[in-house]
Amino acid sequence: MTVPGTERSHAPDLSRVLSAFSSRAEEPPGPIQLLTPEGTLVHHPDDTPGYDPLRLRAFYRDMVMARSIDTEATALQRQGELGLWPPLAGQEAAQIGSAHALRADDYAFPSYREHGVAWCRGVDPVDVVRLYRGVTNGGWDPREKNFHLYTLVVGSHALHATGYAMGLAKRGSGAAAIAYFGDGATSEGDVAEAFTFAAVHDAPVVFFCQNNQWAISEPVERQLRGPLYRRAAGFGFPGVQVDGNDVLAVHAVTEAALEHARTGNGPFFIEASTYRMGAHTTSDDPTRYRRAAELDEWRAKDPIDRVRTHLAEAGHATQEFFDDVATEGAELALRIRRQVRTMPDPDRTEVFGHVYADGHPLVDEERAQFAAYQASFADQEVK
Amino acid sequence: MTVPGTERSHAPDLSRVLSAFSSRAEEPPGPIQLLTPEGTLVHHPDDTPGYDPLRLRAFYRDMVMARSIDTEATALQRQGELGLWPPLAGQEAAQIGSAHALRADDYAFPSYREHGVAWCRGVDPVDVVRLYRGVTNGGWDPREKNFHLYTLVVGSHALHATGYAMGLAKRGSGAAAIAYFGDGATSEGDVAEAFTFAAVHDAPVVFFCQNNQWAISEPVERQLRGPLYRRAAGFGFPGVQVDGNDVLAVHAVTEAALEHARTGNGPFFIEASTYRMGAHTTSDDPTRYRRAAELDEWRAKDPIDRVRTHLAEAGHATQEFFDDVATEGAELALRIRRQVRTMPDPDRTEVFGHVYADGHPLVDEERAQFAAYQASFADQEVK
Amino acid sequence: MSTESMTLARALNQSLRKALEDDPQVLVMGEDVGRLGGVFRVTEGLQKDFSEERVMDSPLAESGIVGTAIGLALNGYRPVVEIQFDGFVFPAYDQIVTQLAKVHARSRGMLTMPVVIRIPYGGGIGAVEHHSDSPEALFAHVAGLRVVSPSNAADAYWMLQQAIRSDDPVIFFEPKRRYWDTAEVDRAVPPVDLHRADVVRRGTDVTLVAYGPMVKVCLEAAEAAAEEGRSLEVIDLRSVSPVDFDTVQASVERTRRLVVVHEAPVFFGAGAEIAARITTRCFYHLEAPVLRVGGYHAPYPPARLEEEYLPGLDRVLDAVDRSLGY
Amino acid sequence: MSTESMTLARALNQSLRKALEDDPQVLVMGEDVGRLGGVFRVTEGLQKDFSEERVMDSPLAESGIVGTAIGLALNGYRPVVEIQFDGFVFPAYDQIVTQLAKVHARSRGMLTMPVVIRIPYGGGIGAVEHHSDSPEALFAHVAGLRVVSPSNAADAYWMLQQAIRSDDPVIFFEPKRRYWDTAEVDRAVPPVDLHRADVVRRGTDVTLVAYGPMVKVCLEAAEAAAEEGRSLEVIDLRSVSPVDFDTVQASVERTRRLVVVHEAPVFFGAGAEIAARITTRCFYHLEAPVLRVGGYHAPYPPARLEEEYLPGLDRVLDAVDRSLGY
Ligand SMILES: Cc1ncc(C[n+]2csc(CCOP(=O)(O)OP(=O)(O)O)c2C)c(N)n1
Ligand SMILES: Cc1ncc(C[n+]2csc(CCOP(=O)(O)OP(=O)(O)O)c2C)c(N)n1
Ligand SMILES: [Mg+2]
Ligand SMILES: [Mg+2]
Repeated sequence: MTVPGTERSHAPDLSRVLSAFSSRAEEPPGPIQLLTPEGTLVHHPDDTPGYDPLRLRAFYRDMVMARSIDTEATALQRQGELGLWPPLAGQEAAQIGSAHALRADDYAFPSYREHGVAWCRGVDPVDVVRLYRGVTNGGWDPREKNFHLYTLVVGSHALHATGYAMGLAKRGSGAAAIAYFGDGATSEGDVAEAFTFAAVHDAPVVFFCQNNQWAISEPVERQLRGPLYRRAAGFGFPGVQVDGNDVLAVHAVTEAALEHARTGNGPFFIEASTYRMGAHTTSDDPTRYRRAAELDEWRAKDPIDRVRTHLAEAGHATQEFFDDVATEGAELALRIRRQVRTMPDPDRTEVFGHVYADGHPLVDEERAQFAAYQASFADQEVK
Repeated sequence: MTVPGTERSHAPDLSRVLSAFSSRAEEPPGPIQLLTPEGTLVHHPDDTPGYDPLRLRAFYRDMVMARSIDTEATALQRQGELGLWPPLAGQEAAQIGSAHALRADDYAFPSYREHGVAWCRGVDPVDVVRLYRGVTNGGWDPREKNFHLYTLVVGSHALHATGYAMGLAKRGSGAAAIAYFGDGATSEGDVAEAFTFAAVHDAPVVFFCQNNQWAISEPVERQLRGPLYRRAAGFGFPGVQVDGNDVLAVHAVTEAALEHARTGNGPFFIEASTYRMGAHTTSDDPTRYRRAAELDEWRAKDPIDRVRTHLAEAGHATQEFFDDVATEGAELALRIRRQVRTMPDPDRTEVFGHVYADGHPLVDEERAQFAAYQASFADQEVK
Repeated sequence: MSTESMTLARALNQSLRKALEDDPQVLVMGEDVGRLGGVFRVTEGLQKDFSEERVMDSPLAESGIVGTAIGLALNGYRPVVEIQFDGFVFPAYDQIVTQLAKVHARSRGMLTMPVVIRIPYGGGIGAVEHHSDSPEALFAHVAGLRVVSPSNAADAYWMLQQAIRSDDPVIFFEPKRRYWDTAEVDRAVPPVDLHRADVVRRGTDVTLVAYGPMVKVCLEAAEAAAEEGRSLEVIDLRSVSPVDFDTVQASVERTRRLVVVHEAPVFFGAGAEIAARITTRCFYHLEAPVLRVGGYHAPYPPARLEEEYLPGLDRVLDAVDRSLGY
Repeated sequence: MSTESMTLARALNQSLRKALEDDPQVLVMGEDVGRLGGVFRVTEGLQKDFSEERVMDSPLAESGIVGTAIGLALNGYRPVVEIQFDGFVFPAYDQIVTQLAKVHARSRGMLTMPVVIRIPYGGGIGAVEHHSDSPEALFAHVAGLRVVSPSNAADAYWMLQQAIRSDDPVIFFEPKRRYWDTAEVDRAVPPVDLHRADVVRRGTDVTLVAYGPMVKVCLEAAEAAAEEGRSLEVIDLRSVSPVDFDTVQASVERTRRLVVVHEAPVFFGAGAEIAARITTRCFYHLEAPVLRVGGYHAPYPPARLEEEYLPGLDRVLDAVDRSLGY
């Protein structure tokens, strides 16, 4: 498993990327892009050799792994092994690119679809799948991974990230927090309040919005008017729009944003334009509300394909490499499948297990009653 | 009592004011101003004769009335006749200027300090004072005045105004709603959600923020970063900053904003820069948190003085007029005082009076128990 | 012929359709209620037939949804709001508790708030966190609100009609795991009062009181008990605020024993209020304390544990045994 | 000499000061808690002595305040949050109920949430709307939260210490109309458990249970009853979640009569839970149903009516009479 994020990239110079943002006119020509859908590099022509091939291959590998996890989990749900699965397909560049920009001491707050980020933070996909199997509401140790539990109440963790970042600044840690949320989430008051708290406290937090064009059945036009990235300026901090299917651009922008935050400049907002290629969750049927043509359009911008093309055409990777990654993905899928199928149900008393940290008479009483009640059946069975 | 708002002003041409907004560069020189603190007209030199003297005198009269209500209510609170009073002193231009821009069929949603707007909407000040005496939580018929009840939970009525405006648009009424709130309120998630709903629905609503520099003891820097009026752009609709102590500018800007909304262009945000000259409420002691020098600075920008100077210097009003207005203000104060002092307490059963519109067995039961309980004392007294 | 067999979800759909037809002021609003027809398809087809003006996909902001519904109600509309799941009503809690519930009282009756807030609630469908809660007690404590929950398709149809016609705000809890249960709905039968309890099974030994999803469980328990020669009376409360205590009292005066069943946690739940009040009303009749069967004082557990957590037939019968043991 | 006479508000101030001194992770945050010292001056002087980093004036956004407190707690801090008035906690309700209360359970104990939310609550000070509510039941129903309320300065001092030291979230309700009441505070006496009830007056005829502002009313009622030869026992519950039922039960087993008193509306209030559970525990002891005295099912009325609305000595004694009438 690749756990990157601790070394710095050999990407285009940060300051140059940042100045590219700040010199942008009111109406920018479009999202920041470094790699076109066709797999050719754009911008920063003097930045050759561009990204280190090692890093490029790491991006590619992790994107393939993320898709592999996603495909497998979707299949497991269809087979009744999971209660639900929210697929990330299409958002691999946004997640892998941004997660690679994180350092080990940065802390990430995911929403519920950040399986790719989880992977990069070293969370075992089986633990993510465990959650959607209904075995636990958590799944991993957030402190160990510096990756918080998934948050299902849309937008509420933007405030947790902000508070966490306020704490980072208080203790002068030099680290940053990042909050992942969707386009729909930007309508929730909590996200706006997070912007306010972050701005007023100069909190080192990056708000990373994956604008995947849809909030379940509602297109982004039902959530807001005007370019989303401009929201940040209204709260007094910078915001940029990046091609969310371009892992290079996402990575560069996120690295710059994190550096901005870590060095005491306060929050930063990133709108990564991307697309949810699958259903909202396995319970959803997107054919009810969106056109097939739209999906086709975005398929042409697949985030994995363009890296592969670039790697191949630039001679940064061999067929063997691609084969190895494919095999690794298949093996991972197999392991997930095996482990999920044999995953035991939680112990019944887990219900009472962690309601409080300190002792609690009511929980104790109910636990005892529950045990006695269960025991009464055991008696009956014995009889 | 003056109940304006039904005729159109003879103010500088709306379109010219609007274009003044839209041509403003990213960093405007400062808030929009038409009348300086010294009482001289600025901008639009070709707009002579500027505002109709009749209208100017109406502004002046209503501002004096508002201050008179405020001074009297503050005194009544000190004498124990009221439980509380939130003074408006200093914000007369923001309130009277904006309220004069409203038509009778526009609907206003005040927060808790809009006594000047209430006055312009034809609400008897005694009814406003009644609320702060603790006689009622309402005080007037909102539908009759198209002026909603005061809302004390900061920011929540921004959503009511937006919903109301959505309804106006639905029935094609051609009217607009206006929501009044403070600088502090802009931190509440509800206000951000109101911006989102208004923008997405193109709702004819004007958000009128009186930035009086303080939210109780917190200066505006504790609430936000950067110019407040820019918040609107982040939500996809126009926002401007106006000198909130300049009744002419406030009026012109509000009229333009309302027209913008009424004609199907969606919401508009106005930041009126003004100052709360008194305490937050009569329970507050501002000397604990703000410098006297700041107050002095703003005293020099008194919204009433500058209109008076202008009226006098332009020959638009005689001493007799000023004397009449002063007398009218004093008479109004006297009437308020008299009516408040003789104001009866509400009937005890009022507690149960209007919990539900339709019948309700629990309320009926408790009302009956209450009556029986009260009667038992009567019995005892008889014995 | 007005009687038709339909699922509870479809009964709600038909009821909304009828309301939209009958009264042009009725609006439907919420997340994904438009083209998608809601995640449970309760609003299916309504936007197509009644326009985007009347069936509105709202931005993803619950406080905004309820707050704008209040504004629309002030402007003469009768909004029917959908909250997507029980656990997502809390961002709107402030608007509901401090605003919606109080407008009528604050205005001394001058303003009414004919707003219905539909909330699919409860567990039993194997859902993820925040998708299985039963927060009705948190609304019943708040004066100014009405809180109801149908248990079957016929009540769903009629109670929603009545809720929409009420001039008070109604929190309308829909038992999501019963959405697909079918019953006969007679659309011509004049409704009984929204807040009346219904004795859905006569019995003599113990009274069971439930509402929403637990009515079915209690009926099954009564059936099972009958086989052992025990006669349980089952009352479908239908309304959690106000509560029809008269109907419960009349039953308990006969059976002398009462068990209250709900999915929500027992502690500070509806069972407490019913126990307290019925004990006062029937003090000399009760042979046993009012017993309560409900959720534990714990967050709703992950799906693989919900069967242990949720009150089922066995736990109800266990309480009946305990009641009869006094 | 550690005993000092002080007001309840000052006891809280001293307790916060002590906590800030003892533990560098303790933070104080809320609206106007800095230079102003809070609208009730409970945080007076703290920012000056402990810096703006540790005593923070928050933006006017309650969800934001609690949400960032959660984030700070995740980062190792122990935030003590002030909500300015009872009626303004609702914008934060979602963060409290769906997030704060559940972090420990969701993380299977890996994360703790040592957050205290201080809320001045209750009426009796002639305030305007939303400034006199008693919403404790709305928190007690929620698993994962602890809910307490001191009635006097000594408890205020110690209970706040304990709440801050707890690794669980504590909703700390401060009886605002008792802020200016004075009592002896012994800062050296080791505290009794945060969740233990306290028998504050011994008696034999009827037990009165109250907490927060109503304890004083009950003590006065007991005094008045004593003059008529009636002996009332008064229990200061101190904790609304969990409830120390053992102490109440022991008392009721002796007196055989119980009256519960609180300001919050009776319907679905704390009295319901206490009545239900004590009736079960003391079924064969009770000579009368547990009676409840509290607020009506109505929004808190305007100030000029609050005396009629609030439970006072007479209404408590009336309930005592009714209890003894059984
Ligand atoms: C507060 C809240 N309201 C509603 C929901 C139900 N819900 C889950 S995901 C979702 C759409 C989210 O859209 P977006 O923020 O764009 O994220 P995406 O799913 O597209 O990644 C909704 C409405 C929720 N989880 N939380
Ligand atoms: C939701 C909510 N939180 C807190 C309060 C307490 N409070 C009343 S006014 C106020 C400050 C408001 O400041 P601002 O919005 O600037 O309006 P201003 O009073 O300056 O006119 C606060 C914190 C409240 N009324 N509502
Ligand atoms: Mg989305
Ligand atoms: Mg202000």
